[in-house]
Amino acid sequence: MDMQRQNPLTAIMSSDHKGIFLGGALLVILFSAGAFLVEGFASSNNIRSILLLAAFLGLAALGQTMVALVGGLDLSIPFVIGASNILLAYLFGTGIPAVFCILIIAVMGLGIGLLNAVLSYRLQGQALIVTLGVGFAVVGAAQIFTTLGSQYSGTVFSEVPKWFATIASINGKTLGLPIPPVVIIWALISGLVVFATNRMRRGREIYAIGGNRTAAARLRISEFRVWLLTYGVSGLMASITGMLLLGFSGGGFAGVGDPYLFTTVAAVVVGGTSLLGGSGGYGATVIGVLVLQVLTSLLVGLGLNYAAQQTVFGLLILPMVAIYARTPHIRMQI
Amino acid sequence: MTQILHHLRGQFSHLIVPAGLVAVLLLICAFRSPQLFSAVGAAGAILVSAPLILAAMAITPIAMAGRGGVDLSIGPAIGFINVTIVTWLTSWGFESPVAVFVFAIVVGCIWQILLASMIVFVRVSPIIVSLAGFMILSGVNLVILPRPGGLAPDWLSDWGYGTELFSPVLFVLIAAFVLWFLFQRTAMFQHIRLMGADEKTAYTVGININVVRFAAHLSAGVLTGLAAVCLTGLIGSGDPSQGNTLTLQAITALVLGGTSLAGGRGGVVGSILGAIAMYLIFVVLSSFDFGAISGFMTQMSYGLILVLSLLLTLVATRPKPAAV
Amino acid sequence: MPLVTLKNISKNFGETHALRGANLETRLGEIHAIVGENGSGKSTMAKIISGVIVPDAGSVEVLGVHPKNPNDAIAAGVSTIFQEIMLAEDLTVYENTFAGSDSLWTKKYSVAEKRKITGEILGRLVGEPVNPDAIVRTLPLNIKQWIVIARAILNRPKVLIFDESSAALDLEATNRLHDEMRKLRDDGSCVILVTHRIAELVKITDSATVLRDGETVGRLSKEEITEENILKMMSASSSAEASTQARKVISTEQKPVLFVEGCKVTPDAKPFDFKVHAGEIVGIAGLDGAGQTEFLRQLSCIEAPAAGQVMVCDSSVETHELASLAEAEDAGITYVSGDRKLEGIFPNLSVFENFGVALMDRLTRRSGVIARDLIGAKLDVEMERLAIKLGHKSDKISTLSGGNQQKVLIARAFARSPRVIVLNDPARGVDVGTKQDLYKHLREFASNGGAVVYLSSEIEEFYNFAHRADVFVNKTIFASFKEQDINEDHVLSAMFGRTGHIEFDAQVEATVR
Amino acid sequence: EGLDELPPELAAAYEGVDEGQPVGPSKYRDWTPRSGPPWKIGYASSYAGNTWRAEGMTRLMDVMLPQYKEAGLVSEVKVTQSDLNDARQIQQIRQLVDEGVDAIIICCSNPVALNKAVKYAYDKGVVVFSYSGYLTSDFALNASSNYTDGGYQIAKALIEEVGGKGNFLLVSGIPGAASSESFDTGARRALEEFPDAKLVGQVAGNWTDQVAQTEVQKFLATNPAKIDGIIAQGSQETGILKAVLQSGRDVMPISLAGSAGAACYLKKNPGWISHAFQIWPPGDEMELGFNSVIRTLQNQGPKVQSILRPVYRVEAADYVASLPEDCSIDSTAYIQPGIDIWFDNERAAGYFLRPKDPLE
Ligand SMILES: Nc1ncnc2c1ncn2[C@@H]1O[C@H](COP(=O)(O)OP(=O)(O)OP(=O)(O)O)[C@@H](O)[C@H]1O
Ligand SMILES: Nc1ncnc2c1ncn2[C@@H]1O[C@H](COP(=O)(O)OP(=O)(O)OP(=O)(O)O)[C@@H](O)[C@H]1O
Ligand SMILES: [Mg+2]
Ligand SMILES: [Mg+2]
Repeated sequence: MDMQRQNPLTAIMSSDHKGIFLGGALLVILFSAGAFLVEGFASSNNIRSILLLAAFLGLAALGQTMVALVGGLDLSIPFVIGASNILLAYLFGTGIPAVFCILIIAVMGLGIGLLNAVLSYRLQGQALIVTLGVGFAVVGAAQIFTTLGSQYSGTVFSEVPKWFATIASINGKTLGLPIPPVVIIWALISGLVVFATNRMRRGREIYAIGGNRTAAARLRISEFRVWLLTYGVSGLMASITGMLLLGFSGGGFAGVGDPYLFTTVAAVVVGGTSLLGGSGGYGATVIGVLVLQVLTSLLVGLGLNYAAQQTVFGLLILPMVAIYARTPHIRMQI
Repeated sequence: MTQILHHLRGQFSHLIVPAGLVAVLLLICAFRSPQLFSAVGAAGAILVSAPLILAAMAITPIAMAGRGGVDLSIGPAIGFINVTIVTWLTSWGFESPVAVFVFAIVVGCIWQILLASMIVFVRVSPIIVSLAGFMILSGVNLVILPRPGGLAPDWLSDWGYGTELFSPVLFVLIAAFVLWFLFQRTAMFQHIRLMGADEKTAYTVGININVVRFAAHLSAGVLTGLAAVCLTGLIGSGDPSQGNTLTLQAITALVLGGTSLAGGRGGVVGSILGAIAMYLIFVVLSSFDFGAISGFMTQMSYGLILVLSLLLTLVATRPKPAAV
Repeated sequence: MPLVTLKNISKNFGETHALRGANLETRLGEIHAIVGENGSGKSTMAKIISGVIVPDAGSVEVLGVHPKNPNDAIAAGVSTIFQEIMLAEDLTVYENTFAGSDSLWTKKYSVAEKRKITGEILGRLVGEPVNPDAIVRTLPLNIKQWIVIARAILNRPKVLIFDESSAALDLEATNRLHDEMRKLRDDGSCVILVTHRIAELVKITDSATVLRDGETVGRLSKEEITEENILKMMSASSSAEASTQARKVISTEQKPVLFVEGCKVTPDAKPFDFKVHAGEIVGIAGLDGAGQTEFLRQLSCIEAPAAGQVMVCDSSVETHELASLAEAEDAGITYVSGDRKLEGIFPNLSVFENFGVALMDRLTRRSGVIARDLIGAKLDVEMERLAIKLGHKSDKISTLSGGNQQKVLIARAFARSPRVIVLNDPARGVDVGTKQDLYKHLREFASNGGAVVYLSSEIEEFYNFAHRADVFVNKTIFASFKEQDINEDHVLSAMFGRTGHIEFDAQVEATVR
Repeated sequence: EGLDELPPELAAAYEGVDEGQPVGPSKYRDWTPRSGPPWKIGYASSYAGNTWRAEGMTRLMDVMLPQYKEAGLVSEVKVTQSDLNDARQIQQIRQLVDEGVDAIIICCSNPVALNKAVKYAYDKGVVVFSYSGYLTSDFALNASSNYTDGGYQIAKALIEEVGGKGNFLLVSGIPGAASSESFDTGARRALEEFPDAKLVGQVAGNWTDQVAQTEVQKFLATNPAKIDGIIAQGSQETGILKAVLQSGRDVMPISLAGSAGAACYLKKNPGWISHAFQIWPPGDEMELGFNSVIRTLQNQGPKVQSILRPVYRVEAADYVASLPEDCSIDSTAYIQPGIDIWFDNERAAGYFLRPKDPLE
């Protein structure tokens, strides 16, 4: 029963945030290793490209984190990314003002997220497959839409406005700084989300629902609203990612989202958010995203191909999670 | 009597939708694709759907064992056995059926033991272990066989011809069903159910939950091996990435079959029905000609059917009881 | 020859010393109690005997073995009913009853046997037939508790541990449970009992071990087991100043703050009226399934009653209907659940968050940012008042002992400064000292104009506390006693549907005369 | 039999053919379909979603099908798509056979996995023709360019263009697809001939500009070394070019093989590269395959299992001649030699035992 003052190290190791500390430490180690082993690794160009690619993954993984906090997984993310990507390219080609095009797609992404919410709220436990089904339907419909009456088939080319391309291109500059604007946008969104989930009412409600839905209901926390919020954010962020990827590549392609199916989950997990809901957070995911991206860059620099990178990712997840997210022994749960 | 009926309804209510779905799809097939009902058509159906059916069966005991265990690694694990059969095993000169079956099942079991050990001893949650496993194996498979190729032993690649109804594939499936049926009657199976439904209860009533978890994974391992043999027979060669697509398909079949990933509901019969339903969905969709948009149409309809059947599951199974 | 010997046991959870050098000794054919305040280490001790927890230091000998896991203990003949009800909710009653009775690979009983035996044993324990094929999730808490008990006594254990197993049972059921315990004892088993119900202790135990802060402070023989003795030993400070504080007289002329007219708990139940005034404490009693739990939930608008409308009276003039939980909350009605695990705590969140989550709707700044400082201040006040024991406010609530978790939930309800507080057996699993704190707190609350509806499965709780006690029978209020009439005789006979020798007017004027 | 019967100039195109590609005498030298004309043709595609396939589809549906319908040769073309899933493609092939098609065209699949399904089709009297990529089955026919030679020539010309030495990046198509692997095999063969030419990396562009662009961008961003040339499979050079432009590096030579976007850059920057190649112009390849299918159905008797067309090299000026002055780098169109160059009746005649113009 006695409580002694904890020393800072044990305090960190026993706190909820130890994932962030360990992930941060790993990040530093990986980066140092890269700078030491790979020529040009610490060059501003390389750092910029790491940050740029991290921004895309980070934005896509934001929704995945929110959904994981309530114990779900959103498998529609890659498909919404792909659909937004080709539909935006298509809209740019129609002559509608660019800003409207972007708004339309954002609203569509949000709508798909809300649809996911409505469907999976009633089908909890099946959310995984519901979102997968919605994803298939959305990307199929988007491709049919762009294919009909045109020569395109899953890919769409059109003139992407210069200002839009600058946001997400590696040479993009923010207020004269050689940092692509999307990185800054990601940083701002991250800060906002971390603050909101920790300090604001709607954010804490996500954790409450993820922890104990019945108890939350008794406290007038609407589970449905939280579902709408998390899946809605997920759909919106996926569509934003899809649009930014159009700026990055300049041509619409339904498959751009494919790599984000398991990598968003991996980023969430490496960060230390439990997939069962209630613990973790976006701050952790940001670390997870950076770890994955720095590691990718390191592995590419070391000449490892995609296959080997996958394997290393897999091998990395286990010890990371084993260090900071071990399930307590069953004895301790009784 | 009514009590027994009620009991049965409770036990099988999760099968209403998958069974209904299969029935409806069969009916559509009778019009759209009647060849399916010929001996040759059926043989082809069995041949093509066997890997998925077995993969869906394989992940069922793991899902039943609780802790939100969805085996994401099932696809790459099947792929691993497939590529190692055509590269390692044939180069070692083992081509006999016994060697291939033993190899496939042993490798399947070893992989599942590795997963189970991570879950039991390192205490990482199953979904994360299997996600890591997915990534590791999909990379390893590409290292072992960078591109599709290699040849399966002749007797095995002959399976792919698939015109005989009573084919080896059918016997493998029947063997898997029989094994499962026998397994279901053991006390161990009851323990898996109990552990999946409430692990703390299982532990405190004196069941060795670690052994039980290993048993669940081992049964999955055997089925993984059989699925891999059937896949190798189907494509007659090795392919490092074909297995990967089986992961989402198997999970989809599992869920379509009425098993809740949140635990507590479902069984292998549902998974089998789910896998058959998925096969039939593609047969029905392929029977239409959508021309240039064919692939997209298939994708969209498939997604819609998934969502609709899940919504039907909701209607068919009893509404969740009010929380206390 | 002692059956269970614990010597110098220590067990730490992180920096919490749950047990420090505790001892225990029990023999064949006795009912032995472990008593102590919340968090004093009773459950930990029970878990050590059952092999769930291995102590950090000290020696454990149970029936000649040193249990390292539940299996060792069970093999030696130990059965434990844990404080938390261990059930696979999605499986059937018979599967749960026979959980663990088969060996790893071979079955000992056929399904038919299991169902038959389950039907018999539960029929005897519950006192009414239980369908062995029912899914456990659909059953009420008391039946669930009985299933666990049935499982424990199935194999005639030599040592049987009850960790607060009567907490979910009503009076009559508790008596049946006591009969079972005595039978087991007379058959030569040893029953170890953990309970906060002093009356129960005095009634049936043969000896007792008293724990304080993880240390054994004494062993009492049958004659020494008195309420006074136990209380004295349990806590260093004697908090058992039986409060005879004067209570405010309630004027019934006033409009009630909360009332229902023609309320039906279930569609075919007899309608009744219910009201509670400002400053009033109403006790609710009844046997399991008599409808009082549902009524409480309906009163707090978690569910709608089958008939009748819950009405609230604000500022003593306007009355209006309450249609939803939100409206009830807005009208200042707060519900404290009896099922802490299911609808109380957020196990993954800290104590602070568990407390603060209920205040977010009011202690949030216009910007949407939660006012953590204000919440922290409130928590400090409530922790002080309810004597909540914890390390850091940022510790996970799941590391607190059951009783302390319960206190956090009660604190959470008070912090919402409600006008009416509806409590569903809040003292379940709460130690005697804390209970007194709680009563004091509720009394203060009432005398400041709050209204209290308090459901309890222990009649004693109402003595010197409630202004009125309503007794449910058959889904309706069968009798209503004003404070001077509340005693065991009256309430108990009313619970069984007998009018007894006291005159009262059922349902004519169901308030204090 | 087989290769020896081909006219020598056609036989020359088989030089260095992929080892896996079967070039024996065909099983259809004397073969008649189970019925028809008009024939019903199945198209079991493995993938959709890039401009190359779309262009091929357009030629098939909008140009050839009306022609062949008009001529009473074809009643319908049924399309299925398997999303790179072999099991599904096998099911679709079998289903097409069972539904009674007379021939099946397959595009760009795994070379071995479909073999038993092909045998199944053959036994039911259905001919299976793979275009743009081969199948190893003896019962299948293949029609395309010699991609190994294509890879070899394209790589060799590019290396020579930059002086026979330097660092090179290879951008493949879909790993595992037959044509992609054939190309890479040829390209590596060329690289081996230049000891100072170093292959510093290989990425997969999936024959899709956006994928190629992303992959190349990632590669360039993480590889600080100088890249002297990019050896690329066709249908993705526009994406590669965009990646290079975005990276801020000087644009190094990139192999060109048909994409109009990158060709436009050449038009605007004459001298960037001196030549281009055609190995798989999408419409022409489709027409080559379709034409061969009809000839086979007409009992013209293909001599060899694989009809291989030689690689076609064009000088820069000719290559960009058809492009308008105001062309755009964003164009998704293709520059194609046209069927008269690619597979005219005269050339086709050499591959068949009893040749005639199918449309006559
Ligand atoms: N798994 C655990 N992790 C951390 N601390 C624990 C754990 N289990 C118990 N404790 C702590 O050990 C102490 C003793 O707990 P225990 O459950 O034995 O108390 P108890 O006497 O049974 O209390 P109650 O009457 O409330 O049930 C408490 O302070 C509790 O917070
Ligand atoms: N979670 C639940 N799901 C379905 N039915 C329930 C549930 N909880 C309670 N019930 C039903 O409601 C009825 C009353 O249950 P409960 O035991 O809570 O009554 P009670 O009158 O409050 O008894 P107690 O004396 O224990 O408080 C029971 O018949 C039970 O079947
Ligand atoms: Mg306890
Ligand atoms: Mg109750």
